[in-house]
Amino acid sequence: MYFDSIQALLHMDGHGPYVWACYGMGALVFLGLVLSARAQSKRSIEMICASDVNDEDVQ
Amino acid sequence: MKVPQFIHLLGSPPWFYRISGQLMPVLGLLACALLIVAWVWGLGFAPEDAKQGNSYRIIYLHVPTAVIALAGYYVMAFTGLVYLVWRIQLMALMLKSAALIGAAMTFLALFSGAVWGKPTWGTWWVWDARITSMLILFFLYLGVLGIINAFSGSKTSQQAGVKAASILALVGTVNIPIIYKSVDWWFSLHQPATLKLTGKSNIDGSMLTPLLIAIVGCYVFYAFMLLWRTRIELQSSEHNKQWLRDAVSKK
Amino acid sequence: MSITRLQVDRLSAGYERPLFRDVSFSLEAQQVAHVMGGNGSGKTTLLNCLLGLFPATSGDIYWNGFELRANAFDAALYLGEQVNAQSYALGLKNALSVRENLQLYLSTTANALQAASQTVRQQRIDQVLEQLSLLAVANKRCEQLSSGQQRRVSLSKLLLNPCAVWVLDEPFAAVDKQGVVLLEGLISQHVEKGGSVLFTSHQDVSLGMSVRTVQL
Amino acid sequence: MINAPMIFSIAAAFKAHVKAESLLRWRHKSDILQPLLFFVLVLSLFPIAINAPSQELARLAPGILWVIVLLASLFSAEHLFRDDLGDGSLSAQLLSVQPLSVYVVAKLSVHVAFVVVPLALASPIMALMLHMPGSGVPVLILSVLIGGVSLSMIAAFGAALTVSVHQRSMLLALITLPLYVPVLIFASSAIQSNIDGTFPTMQLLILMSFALLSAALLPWAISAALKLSVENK
Repeated sequence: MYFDSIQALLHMDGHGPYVWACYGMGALVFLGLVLSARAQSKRSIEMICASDVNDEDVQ
Repeated sequence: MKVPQFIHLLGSPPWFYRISGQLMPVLGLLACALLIVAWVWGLGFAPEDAKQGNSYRIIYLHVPTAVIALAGYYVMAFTGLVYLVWRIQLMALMLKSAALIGAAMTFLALFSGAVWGKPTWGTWWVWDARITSMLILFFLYLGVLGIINAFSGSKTSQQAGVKAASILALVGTVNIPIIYKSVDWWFSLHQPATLKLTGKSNIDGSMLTPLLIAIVGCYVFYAFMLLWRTRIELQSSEHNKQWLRDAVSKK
Repeated sequence: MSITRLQVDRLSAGYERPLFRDVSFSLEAQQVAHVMGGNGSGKTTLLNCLLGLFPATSGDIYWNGFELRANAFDAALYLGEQVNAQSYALGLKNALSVRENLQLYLSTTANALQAASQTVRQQRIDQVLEQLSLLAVANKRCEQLSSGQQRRVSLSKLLLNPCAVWVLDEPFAAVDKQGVVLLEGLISQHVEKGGSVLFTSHQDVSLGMSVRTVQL
Repeated sequence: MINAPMIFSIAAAFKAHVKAESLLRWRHKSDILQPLLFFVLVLSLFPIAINAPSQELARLAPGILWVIVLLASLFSAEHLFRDDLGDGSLSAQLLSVQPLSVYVVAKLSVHVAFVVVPLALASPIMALMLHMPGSGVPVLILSVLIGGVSLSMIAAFGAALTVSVHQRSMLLALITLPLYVPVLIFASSAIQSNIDGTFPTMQLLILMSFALLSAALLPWAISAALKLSVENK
C-alpha cells in the first residue's frame, strides 16, 4: 500500500475529507441505482404474476 | 425501409429478454470486480501526484463518470433516433433507462468535480469550460427526463413523450459540441491558464492503469444498468403478455 | 361500379383500455356513413385515427386504395372536434373575421381556386357565405358570432373546397333547426355529385336518404 | 366539381399564414407590449439589488441585458402554439397538403417581427438605464436582432414539445435555457468587444451562423414536436 497506515489513508495529508466525500457520494449513487432497480424489478415481477394474461393487443 | 438484421432482433422483446438475462450476471460481476480493483488501487496503492497531492485520487471517480455522462448522452440520442425511424418499442424503453443512468453519472461527475476544486483551486465551483458544459449536459438530461415524466398518462401519451424526448435528445446532440466550444472559447478569454484538473499532463503509468480500469469498469457498469433498467421497463410495459409470464415463472 | 373511397379493416385504438376494437367498414362514392355510439365510445378518436391524427393500436386504413399516411391529403375535411360539453374546436381563429378565416383556409389547402385571381376567390367566398346566409356577418370577428353561426362558418369550408369525402364530427350538435335542414341539404347535394360523407352523432339522424350505420 | 384539379402553392400558403398571424397579433396589441414590460420590470430590479456605482453596473450591462432578452423571449414563446392546438387549427394544418414547416416558419417570422424587433428597438433605452457606454449600443441592437432569430426558434421548439403538457413553464425553461447558452455567450461577448474598441465581426458572424442553422434545422423538429402534441392532446 502507498500509505503507511489506515490513519494516513483516511487523512491523505488533509485531502482525505474531499476524496472520501467524493467516493462516498459515488458509492451512494452507484448503490442507489442498483438497489432501486432491484426494488422495481421485484415489484414488476409481482405485477406480472398478479395480472391477467391479455395477448389481444399485441401489436 | 429495410431494417438491418440486428435492429430487427432488437425489435423482439422475448429475444432481448433472454439475451439480457444471460448477459447481466456476467456484466454485473465484471463491473463489480473492475471497479473494486480500480478504486482500491487508485485510493490505496497509486502514488501521490507531485502537484496536487492526494486530492488527485478523485480522478478515478471523476473521469470515468464524466466519460460515461457524455457517451451515455450519445447512447440515448442514438436509441431515440432508432426509435423515431423504425418505431421499435424496445428502444423507447432503453431511452428512458439511458436518461436516468446518464443523469446519475452526470451528477456524480459534477459533484466530484466541485469537491475536487476545493483543495485544488480553493473554491467549490469554478466556471471553466468542462465543468460548465457538464452542468449544461445535466440540464439536458433533466429536460429529457422531464419530458418523459410530463407525458405520463396513457400508453399512447407515453409513446408520444418518448418521441418528444428523442427529438429533444437529437437536437441536444447537435448542440453539445457547439455549447462546449462556445463555453471553452468564452472562459479562455479572461482566465489565465489554470491548473487543469485533467488534461495532457505527463501522468505516470502507475496512476494511469487504475484510471483505465476504472473507465472500463464504468462502461461495463453502465451497460449492466442499461440492460437491467430496460428489462424492468419491459416487464412493466408488457406485464400482461404470456411470454413474459413464462420467462418469469421459469426461474 | 362504385369507387371505394375509404376502407377500414379491424381497426382498434384507445388509451389504457381500447376504446373500440376491430371496427371494419367501407365508404363508397355516393354513400353516407353514420358513426354511432354513446358519449366516450371513441367516435372522435375513430375519426382522428382515420385522418392520421391519432395512432391506432392495430388495423388498416386505406384512402382511395392507398394506405393512410398522415399529412398527405386534402381529400377529407374535418370539422368540429368536441373539446368539452360546450365548445368545439372548429378550426376557426376567433380574432379573425369570417371572411379572413375563409381566405386563410383557401390559401392553405389544395383546391381548384389556388390559381384564381383575388376577385374570383372573393366572389366564390361571397357566394358560399350567401348560400349559408352568413353574408351579413362576413366582416364580423368569429368571437362575436353565435355558436350556431360559428358552426355554419366552419361548414362553409366544405363548399369552398370541393373534396370527395366529408368527415364531420358531431355536425348536428349545437345547430338550430334551420341549420339542420341546411346541413341535410348540403349533404344530399354532395352525395348527388358523387361525394361521400362520414359523420358522427350520438343521436339518430334521419337524412331522407340511405345511411349506413357504423356502431361503436 | 369533385374532380376539379387541386392546386397548392407554398408561397401563397406562406403569405396567407403571415397575414393571418400578423392580424391576430395586431388585434391583441397588449400582447406586443408584454415582453417590453417584462424587460423594463426585470431590468429595474438589477440596479436596486446590486446597488453599485454606475461604472460597476456598466461593466455588467451586456450580460444583464442579454439574460433579460433570453427570459423575455422564453416567456413570449410559451403560448405560441397553445391557441392553435385548442381551437383545432393545428389539426387542420396537419390535414392540409402543405408541409407543416410552412406554417411554422410563417408563424415564427411574425413572432420575430412582433417580439424580437421591439426588444431590439427598446434595448438602447435599457442600456442607458444601466449606464452602458454608448459605443456598445449599435452592436447591442444588432446582436438582439440576429440572436433573436435563434432564440425564437429554440423557444418555439420548447413550446412545441410542451404545448400539450399541463405544468409547462418549468419544463419549457429546462429545455430551452441550456440550448440558449451559445447565443448568450457570443452576443454578450460581441457587445463587450465593441465597448473595448474592436468591432466584433467574428462574434456577429457566429451569431449569424447560429441563426441560419436554427432556421434551417429547427422548423423540422418543431413540426415533428407539434404532430406529437396533437396526438397527445
